[in-house]
Amino acid sequence: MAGRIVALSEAIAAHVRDGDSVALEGFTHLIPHEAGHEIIRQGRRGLTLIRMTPDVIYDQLIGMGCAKRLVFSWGGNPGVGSLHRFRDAIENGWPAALAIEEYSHAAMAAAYAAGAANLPFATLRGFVGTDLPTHNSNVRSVTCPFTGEKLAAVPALRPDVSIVHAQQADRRGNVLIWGIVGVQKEAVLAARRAAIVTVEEVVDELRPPPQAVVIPNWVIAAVCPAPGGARPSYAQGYYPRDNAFYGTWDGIARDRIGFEAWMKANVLEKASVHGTPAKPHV
Amino acid sequence: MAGRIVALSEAIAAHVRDGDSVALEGFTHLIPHEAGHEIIRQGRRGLTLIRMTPDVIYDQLIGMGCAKRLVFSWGGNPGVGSLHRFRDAIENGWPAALAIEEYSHAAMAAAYAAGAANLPFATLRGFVGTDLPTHNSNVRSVTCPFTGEKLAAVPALRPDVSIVHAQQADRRGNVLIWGIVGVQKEAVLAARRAAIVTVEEVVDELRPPPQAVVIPNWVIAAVCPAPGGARPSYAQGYYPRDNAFYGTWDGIARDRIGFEAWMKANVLEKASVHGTPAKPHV
Amino acid sequence: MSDALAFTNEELMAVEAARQLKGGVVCFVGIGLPSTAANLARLTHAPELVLIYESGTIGAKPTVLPLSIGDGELAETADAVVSVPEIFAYWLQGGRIDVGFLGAAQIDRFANINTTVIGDYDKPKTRLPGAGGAPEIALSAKEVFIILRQNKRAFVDQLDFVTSIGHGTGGIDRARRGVATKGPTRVITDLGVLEPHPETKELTLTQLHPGTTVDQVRAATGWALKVSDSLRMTPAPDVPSLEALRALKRRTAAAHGTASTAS
Amino acid sequence: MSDALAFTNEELMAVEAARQLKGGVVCFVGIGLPSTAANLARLTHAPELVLIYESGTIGAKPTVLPLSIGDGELAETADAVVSVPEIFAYWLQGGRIDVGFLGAAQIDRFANINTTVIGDYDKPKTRLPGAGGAPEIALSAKEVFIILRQNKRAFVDQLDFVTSIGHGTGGIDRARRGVATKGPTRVITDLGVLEPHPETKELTLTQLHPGTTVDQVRAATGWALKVSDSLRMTPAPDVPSLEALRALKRRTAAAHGTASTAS
Repeated sequence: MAGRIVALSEAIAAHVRDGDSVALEGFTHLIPHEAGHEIIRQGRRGLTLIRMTPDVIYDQLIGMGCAKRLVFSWGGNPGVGSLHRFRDAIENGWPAALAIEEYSHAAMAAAYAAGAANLPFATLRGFVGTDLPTHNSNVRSVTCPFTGEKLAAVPALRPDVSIVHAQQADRRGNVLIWGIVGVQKEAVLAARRAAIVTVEEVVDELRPPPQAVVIPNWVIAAVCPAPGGARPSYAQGYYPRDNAFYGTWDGIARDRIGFEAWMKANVLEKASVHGTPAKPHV
Repeated sequence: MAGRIVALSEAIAAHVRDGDSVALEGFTHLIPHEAGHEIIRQGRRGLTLIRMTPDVIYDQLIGMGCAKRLVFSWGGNPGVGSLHRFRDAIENGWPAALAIEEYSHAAMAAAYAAGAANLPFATLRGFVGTDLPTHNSNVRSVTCPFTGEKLAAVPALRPDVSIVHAQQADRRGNVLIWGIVGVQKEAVLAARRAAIVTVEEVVDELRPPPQAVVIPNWVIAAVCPAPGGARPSYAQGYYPRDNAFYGTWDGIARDRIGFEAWMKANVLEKASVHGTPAKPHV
Repeated sequence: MSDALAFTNEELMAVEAARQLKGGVVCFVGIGLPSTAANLARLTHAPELVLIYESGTIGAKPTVLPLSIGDGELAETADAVVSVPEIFAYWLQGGRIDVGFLGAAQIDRFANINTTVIGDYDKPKTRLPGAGGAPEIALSAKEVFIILRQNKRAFVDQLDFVTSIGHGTGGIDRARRGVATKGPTRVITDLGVLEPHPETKELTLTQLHPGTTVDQVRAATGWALKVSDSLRMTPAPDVPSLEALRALKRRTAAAHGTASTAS
Repeated sequence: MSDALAFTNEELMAVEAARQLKGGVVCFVGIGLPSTAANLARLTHAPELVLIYESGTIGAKPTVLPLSIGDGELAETADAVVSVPEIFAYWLQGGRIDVGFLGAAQIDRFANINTTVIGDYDKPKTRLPGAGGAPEIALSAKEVFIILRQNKRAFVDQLDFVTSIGHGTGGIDRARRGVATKGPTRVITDLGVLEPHPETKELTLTQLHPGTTVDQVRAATGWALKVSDSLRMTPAPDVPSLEALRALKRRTAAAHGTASTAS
């Protein structure tokens, strides 16, 4: 079963359940948009969404009512400004109240690494003088048993399901990521129940370029072909970031009715097809 | 100064002082033998030697009286058996008493990573049921502030000087390692005062092969050309492991007089020359 | 103001910020104004400047300004690309960053920063993006430069939320909390430059941009701004820097198919 | 013993150990006897076996036996190569190892292991190499196989030093210490196979190699060895396995220019 190549719709149906904690990772690069759209299409509810940098795809998931909780460290439309659906949920509870659990990047990155390493917590020099711990009881401290120094501690991140996008898989489901590799390997390894990887293409043989990450098939529950599956984010070696769309999104998301119409036309009414997934924007 | 390309003899003279803690790392692959020989030739004394897998080069350093303390997790002649000079020092105090501070691989690897990350300690699930903590007061515990679980803690490794061998540097002193990368990056970054890297060759441009490690010049104090500098260990892409020598070493090191004669002929009386270092064995 | 090459205060801010980054310095760069200034420095007087972005790119040398912290060109031009956990653990927390270069939504007189929320945290007036890398950049970089436009909404008497510590409550507060790094040493704005007083750590106007008055700066500050006895005038941008900045912005706009929003 | 293809007990030990490794299992492999058995399994009935060496090679597929834990061929044939800190943190401690395969210098009736010292720690009679990866393999692998030659110097009533825990003091001791994994489930020797009793966890002879008697095994054990009521006879090695083992050893000797000391 490990690393099995299946349709994205099947993988989401099999692994993502209402009420799950789900991490979709990808640091600007390789953001798994198509997987997020499939979660929306399948109508998941009550998710705890985890992501260092919730941006457009999380704005869409939140605006479509999939989430009850967001765990994050920076939420915005990079290079543009606010996420209007995220703000509407936090500021006005629309379409549903959204609880937040807020960290810094350093803490979330360390928490994913701790999750991958099966440790219950991560230690960092962090959070000194900030108000974050006042609003997040999961920012605690630990004392060094050698120096007596007090350091910050956060719980390990262990999402029920982690989803990332990669450039390639081979036919056995081994996965290859290159360019900015972000926190994807850690997210995959931190998954408690299943890791799903969407890929630009399935190839006969992986030929890792410099500084690439290879993830063996046996830690992956499902590999799903999804060419273009990171758009409007980018896939190094495949297509560039659609910068214009991030600006356009600002206008679409500003208004609840316009947002819903766009989602209906561009996500809900496009079925994901194995191998030829819908492109939600052009 | 960072990443400056200098002769190995200069680098050792400038950075390694009597009484220092020094880590020579390289996990079977890329063991910095030539740098160890230069430390022997320069007659350093009272060193705390740190290394996960002390093998032939540490047998030589210990047998020549450079060390007063050894921090390690596995000491042997891989595929052959015991290190006779190491055992003679521990069992008989020859040529000098050798204190030992003993860990497991998992603990030392985590301790290097903690050192690289400027944390005072590393946390791991380790040491349950072993007698190691009885003999090493630096194996302690830390309690998870979320789950209450007790985990093992060890102090971060912060050698005064770390020395590794790599395949290549570019003319600016950026370093490239490929094949088994071991704990070298962590050792370099954990160094408190200086990192020294010996290299097979200096090239115009680094072209990292898959899964290589690149270390930028500005975290390295000195880069020293030392072709063949890992022998009898190997350098992937340059030369294979001299397996026969490891067997031969067993005979050489078994006897104090034979050992001293070999070291005199093959190390002490060969000067390291910038660019054309002595080959201690053929 | 010289008419040889007219410039805006926005441009002056970028050039002045770039000027403070010397060759060989290792700079952890935030997106937006910090990235503009850092790349300008690299493209002019400081080619050896090492730029690190939190996306894991070490020694990035982009020819156009990145729109996001993880643009492809950062990886393509970097000396090394590492994971996000590694960049924060080994490189930032590891103590390898000379200058952390931050932007801010709000700043107070002790250079503490808010990028989290305007109004109440649980019932926000405006929800901002949040912390990102800033809280630990503020702690682990050897010193911190801050760049932001100066006005009363940004320069406030009281932060709604402290996202990243500057000098805390001033004086030795930072050290008292066990933080060994210097913290903010310089705040560069479109009106001038503020530096912490050596003892009180209160931000003091030490440099005024040409064409700006002290009263203008005071009017753009939400507290009773102290002004240095030895107030300097910011030199006008040199022509090569100004030309390099404009060329960089032109290249950026052309590459991204949009007016750069990242500056 | 069949004369069709004569074999040594040493060979039988390797074949029997290999037999226990099923296809698709993820095995963290120690050098020496474990590596021989694991590679034999991979080259015969279990091509999907995933071999992980502590040097950071994941999915290594060597054609000859490595002499060291970090031979170049391990990296060249691996699906992925990672750092040593990563292999221990993300892969072993991360709980991804099905079988940890260990050797030992001394073992006791509860399958605790000594690879550190014979005699007193501070005044050793014989100093052994030490822990290496074993203490945490013993904790984090889902189960542990141990392979070693059986004699009274190795199978002792009382270990001089516990390097890696097996079943501790027996019974539920392992669980009582907060360890959730199974621990040693099988000890394969040149005389037979021992398995922990389901309740007491004391090692019990459950399988006897052909040509060996229970008395011989008892004489090679430093405690009063319990023998299973349903003692089985180890099947003779099948011809393909034996031929594969001999070919592997021939290739290894030829490649390393020396008789393999790694088995």
